[in-house]
Amino acid sequence: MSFSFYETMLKIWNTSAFAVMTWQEALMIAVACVLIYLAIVKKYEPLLLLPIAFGVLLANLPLAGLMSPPTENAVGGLLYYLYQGVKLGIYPSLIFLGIGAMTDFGPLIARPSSLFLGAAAQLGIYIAFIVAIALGFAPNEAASIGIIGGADGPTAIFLTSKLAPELLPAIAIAAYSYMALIPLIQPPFMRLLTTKKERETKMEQLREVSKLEKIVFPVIVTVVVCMLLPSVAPLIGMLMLGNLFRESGVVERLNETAQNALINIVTIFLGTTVGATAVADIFLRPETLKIIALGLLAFIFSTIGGLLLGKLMYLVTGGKVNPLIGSAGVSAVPMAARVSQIEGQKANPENFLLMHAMGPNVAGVIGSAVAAGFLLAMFG
Amino acid sequence: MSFSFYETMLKIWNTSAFAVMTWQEALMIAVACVLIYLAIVKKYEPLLLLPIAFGVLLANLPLAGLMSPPTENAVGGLLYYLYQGVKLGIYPSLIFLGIGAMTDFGPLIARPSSLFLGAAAQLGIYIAFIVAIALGFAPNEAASIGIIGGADGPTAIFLTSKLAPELLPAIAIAAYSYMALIPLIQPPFMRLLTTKKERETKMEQLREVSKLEKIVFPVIVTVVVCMLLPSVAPLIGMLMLGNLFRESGVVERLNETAQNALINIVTIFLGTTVGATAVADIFLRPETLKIIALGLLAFIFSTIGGLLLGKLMYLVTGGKVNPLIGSAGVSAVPMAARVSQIEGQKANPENFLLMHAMGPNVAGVIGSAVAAGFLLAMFG
Amino acid sequence: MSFSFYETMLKIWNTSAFAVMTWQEALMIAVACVLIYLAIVKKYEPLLLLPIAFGVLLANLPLAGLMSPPTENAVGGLLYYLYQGVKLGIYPSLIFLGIGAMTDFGPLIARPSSLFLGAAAQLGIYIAFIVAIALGFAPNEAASIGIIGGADGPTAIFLTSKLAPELLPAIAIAAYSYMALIPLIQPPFMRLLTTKKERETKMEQLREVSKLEKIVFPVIVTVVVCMLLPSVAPLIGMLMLGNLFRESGVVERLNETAQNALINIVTIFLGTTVGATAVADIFLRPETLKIIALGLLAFIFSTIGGLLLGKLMYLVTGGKVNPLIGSAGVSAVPMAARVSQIEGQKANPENFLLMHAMGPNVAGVIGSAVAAGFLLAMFG
Amino acid sequence: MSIADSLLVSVLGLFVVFLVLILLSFLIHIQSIILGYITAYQQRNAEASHTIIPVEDQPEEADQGWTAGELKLIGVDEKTAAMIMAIISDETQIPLSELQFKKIKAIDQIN
Amino acid sequence: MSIADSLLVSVLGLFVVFLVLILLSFLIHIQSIILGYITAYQQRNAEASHTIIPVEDQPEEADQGWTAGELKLIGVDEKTAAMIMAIISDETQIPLSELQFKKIKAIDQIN
Amino acid sequence: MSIADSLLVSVLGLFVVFLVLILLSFLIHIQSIILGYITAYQQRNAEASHTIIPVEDQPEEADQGWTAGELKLIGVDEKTAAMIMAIISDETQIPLSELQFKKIKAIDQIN
Ligand code: NA
Ligand code: NA
Ligand code: NA
Repeated sequence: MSFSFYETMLKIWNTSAFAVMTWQEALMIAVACVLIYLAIVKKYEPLLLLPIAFGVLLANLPLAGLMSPPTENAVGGLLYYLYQGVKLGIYPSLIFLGIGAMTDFGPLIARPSSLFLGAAAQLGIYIAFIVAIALGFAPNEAASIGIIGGADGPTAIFLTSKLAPELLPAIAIAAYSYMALIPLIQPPFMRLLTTKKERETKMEQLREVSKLEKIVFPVIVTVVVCMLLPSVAPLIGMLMLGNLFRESGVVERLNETAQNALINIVTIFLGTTVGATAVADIFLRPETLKIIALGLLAFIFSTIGGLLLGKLMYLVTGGKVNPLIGSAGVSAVPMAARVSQIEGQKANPENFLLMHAMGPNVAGVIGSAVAAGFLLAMFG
Repeated sequence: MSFSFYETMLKIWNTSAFAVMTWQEALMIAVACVLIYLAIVKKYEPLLLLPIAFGVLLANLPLAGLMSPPTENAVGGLLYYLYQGVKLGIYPSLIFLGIGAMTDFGPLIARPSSLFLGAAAQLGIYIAFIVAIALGFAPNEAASIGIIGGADGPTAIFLTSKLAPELLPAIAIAAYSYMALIPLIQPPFMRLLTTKKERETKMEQLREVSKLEKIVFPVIVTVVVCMLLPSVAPLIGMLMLGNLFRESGVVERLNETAQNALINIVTIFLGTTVGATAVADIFLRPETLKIIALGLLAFIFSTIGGLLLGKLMYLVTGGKVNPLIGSAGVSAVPMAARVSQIEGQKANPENFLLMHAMGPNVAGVIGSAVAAGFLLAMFG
Repeated sequence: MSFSFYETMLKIWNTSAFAVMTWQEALMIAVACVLIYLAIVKKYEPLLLLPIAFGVLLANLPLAGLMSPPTENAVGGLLYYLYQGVKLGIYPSLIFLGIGAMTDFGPLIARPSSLFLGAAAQLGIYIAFIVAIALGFAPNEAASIGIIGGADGPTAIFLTSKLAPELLPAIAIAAYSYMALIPLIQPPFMRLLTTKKERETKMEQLREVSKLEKIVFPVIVTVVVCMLLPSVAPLIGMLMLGNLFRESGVVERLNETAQNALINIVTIFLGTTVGATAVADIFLRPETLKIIALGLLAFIFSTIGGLLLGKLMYLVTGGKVNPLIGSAGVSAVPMAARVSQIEGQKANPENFLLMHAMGPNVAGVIGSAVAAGFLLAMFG
Repeated sequence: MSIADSLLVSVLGLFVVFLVLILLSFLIHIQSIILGYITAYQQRNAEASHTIIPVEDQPEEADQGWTAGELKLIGVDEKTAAMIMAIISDETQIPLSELQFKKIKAIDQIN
Repeated sequence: MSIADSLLVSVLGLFVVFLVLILLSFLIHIQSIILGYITAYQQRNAEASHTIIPVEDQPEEADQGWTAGELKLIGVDEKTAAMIMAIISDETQIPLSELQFKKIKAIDQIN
Repeated sequence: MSIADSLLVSVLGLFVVFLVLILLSFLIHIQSIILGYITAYQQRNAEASHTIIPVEDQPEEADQGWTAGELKLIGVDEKTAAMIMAIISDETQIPLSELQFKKIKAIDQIN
């Protein structure tokens, strides 16, 4: 082996990325920078959007090969290995374990009719599904696009990684971005679809929920939902296990770790590798723009679905239910419940809807998991 | 592809679990609920029993497939992947790392004769082994059943996952349940086998142990035990590495993480997946009842072994050793030491045996690991 | 199957390690004890040296098989599985994620010329490389030995595990030991190569760095370095992602976990398994002594490189730069910066160089990653 | 898939979501009623059996306070308690076997 | 590999390291200048538009204080706030809908 | 396996457990004696060589107090110290190079 200055510099140059970078990759890096900006400055769900954005950046640096599978001669890329947890469906379930440990289902148990709102606010999933089919997407793709309307990141990633992995980055980015945009998306429809009188409705205080009820609840939900829709058992099972850790009061160590170290580690790995699936030639297609548009449609119709049922419940109960809590049924915990609170107080400064909206809000998590289970049963 | 309401609902129904659930699975779900009750209300070792119980629940929901291995067309179930850490023997060792970091071997170093008691209190392992052989169990199964008498969860899971994985759920549930029942199992035998005078014995204060002794101790134990019984090196090695983290005083970060985030994450994964091996057709066999009975036998004879050697030491030392600390040699840290303390104070309100019982108690951990090493050498 | 006392004891003896231990293994265990002593009593980078030392101990216990790969009949050893994270290059990158989250690049941004010093202080890498070639090492081995002069543990492990895995334990032990010895290695050369007047130089206060600059910095570094040297993208990418977690201020959860639970867990696994590669017949070769000598050489010449450029900058700036901050460019954060501070104050008690030395110090981390990228491009 | 089919699937999908969530809400209702009865029954029993020392019933106390023989441990585990006792014994030069502890309680920084 | 080759590789290696790090230092310089201009420009604008209430601009305040309608939350998340309010409502027996909160602020232990 | 065999295995098994644990207790004994001698020897030497300033020997102090030149750091790492100094320098408008710190010590909340 002989070396010369020229040859060696050429080798370095040839192994560098400048020689091979495409404009698409450069564009993706710009997209990554925009997402980083949105995550940090606009605070769009930064816990996931920041890792996703950095994953997009890393995956589009040519030759870095962070997502390359192992070959005979070389080990695979770092993100390839970390991505296995997405591919095998492990990360979304572990994130749900942490979310379960963080969630208080008390308001839901205190007013079980919240669940109706959590069901109605999945409307957008199906509207987006129909439009996606009409636009020519395959059923598995349309189902994955629809799930954006579930307003629930881990569920969307879980379903998409099983049904249409090539759409994963677009769907994940859309889902988390729109979740961050809930305070902009929902209020116009909330005001449009409700009367001032409805919005002014004060709701009765929720009854106290006993510890025992909170402990039995996750067991019941697990059995019922996983029996009806077995394909969603990893999500619902882990969500409820985390909630049982929380409510049992006897495994504080596990509860604390599920809420912190474990969910944070998984979030870093999940976010970065989901972002890293957004390589230029997969992401820069017209489909991505369609997905982003359909995602917005899905969010809007989910909001509308929740509001309409809220209005119906207002009528049926003789004005005891403020329809504004319906839009919280989309999930997007706790952002959507907060929007209900704000709009409620705008109509009536003495109105405090936060606790009442938390019921539909957490019901929406279960609702979108159920919808995902249905879609998996149909197209999985 | 054409759809009709009827066909689609049929498809959903067929993919649901109601159509195929067996009474055995329903029974297992009931068992899981009983275990959840014991873990939460009765506080039976909830850190492991609660995840185990929920794993039992999840594994017996038909069609959920949480434990199914990957096939050509589908990825494996969530718990299948998490279970690999049990199958490959990784989790029990990492739990021992955390336990080592939590354990103070000071009382053992201060009175090395504690180790004799930690040896004698493994008697039940061998008694249960003999009876299991007599009942027709194969040697590898009998050895796994015997190890219940070690009163040490990770050791039992480590050995069983290597020798008789099909017995894993029964043995793990029995081991953790009886550990929780130590305050009920031991006292009758403690009072039966000791005289009032013996139980009243006050013991001399333990000498102070220097930091240097505590640092050298884990190194010596590792070398000696792993040389004599190499098959148990993962357990003893990690236990002593954790203890070195603790005693060295220079790696507080690692010590803290071994005691918290790491052990908690592994506990969640281990518990849930060990429980998930309890699928109905494996668990609902007469063998399970036999194992549960033999486990109790093992605990009783381990207690007796420790007490008898305690009595001998009382005699030999001319009444300087309270035989009640012998029963703490079963391990079940720190429950068994606490029982010694309580019984000692019942006999003599000025008697404080807790620190003295901690020596045999932690010696019992080493003792059962050594016993496991012997059984692995014989039948592994 | 029939048993006799004699046969069974023979079986136990034959499965024990005493029958087969070689003097080389005994020597390695003694080496492990010396390393444990250095880690605990001398506090030589104990966070890594203690796990490494214990790994050496465990790997040289005969028959324990902690590093054995799985066979048809048996699962692999505990450390074999944990080692995959080293082999696949995952652990060093995750450690860099944590280091990035812990590092304040402010002093570097405030005085970008620090980067020149961080480049010059990689001199030792190449000096050691040349001498290693002269001593007959293969180029990939020489490159791995040279990287010791980068004074950066994860980078050294990352490069060596790719280029010359059989040298991993010697190089890792040398790297961490010399990093701990920085306060002994550097001062003589610092005094030898600088005049009293130079050492007395007080430096101007660093300008304040805005939050925005700190956020843009990791993105720029990632793009530039990973484009030029794609092979080092896992290291630089994760370092900068961690730093972005830190500086963004919007993902405090992830920042905290990257700095604690995650890096600690990985450190335990990395240290123990890197140590475990030091099996007697690989480690006890003349090459190991050569590597240790070459490592010292590398550290010395890296120090000299930094100091010489420091002197040049002193000249060029008309005495505004204290050349003592040059030696901090080796990395070994924050030890080397501290040595600069101490030597500066010895020359002039009113001299406070710590903040000024932090710039070259963190630049040295980037510098050695870049050097590693170059070596990977040449020999990978 | 035709748009008609997609419509059908969507109606069915929403139907399933409603079905499951209505079923859940129904079960929660029933649960509340049953647990309400149980709790009421237990309370009546509890009041009947020890009206004099109802303080014993406080679950928090039961949770946090261990009792090791005559010694009450509140908010501290036994390991810590044993260490505290060992330290006091060491510092006072009174052998552990002659010291008597009644209660060890974790207290907050101030108060 | 010959020693001459190794020398060449080393010179090149050091050259590459310097090249990359000098490039970086150059980019940081440029970044500082550009960001300096942007910041100066923004500040000028900010001063021009609201000289009277510059306190509104404090980024820390903006970060830590959420506002939920008329209610100001400082250093507490909404979940906690909702719980605090629920507890107060429960203890005072005033329904939540009749209670009015202006501000919930996390305070340190002392002070 | 016959019951007789299982009995034999059990006796051997218990024998091995006792063997190993007795060996360990023996080694701990020896260790205590040896380390006792070493400690005694060191203490004697220590007393002989610096009876006047035995405080220097306190390992805790050595552990927790770093010294950076003339500056003593107690309970704070250098990074923190550097930041504290940078902040003070910034707020007092005195360049770092003209400020002089003698000691930076972490103190508890009260006291
Ligand atoms: Na939803
Ligand atoms: Na035991
Ligand atoms: Na370096």
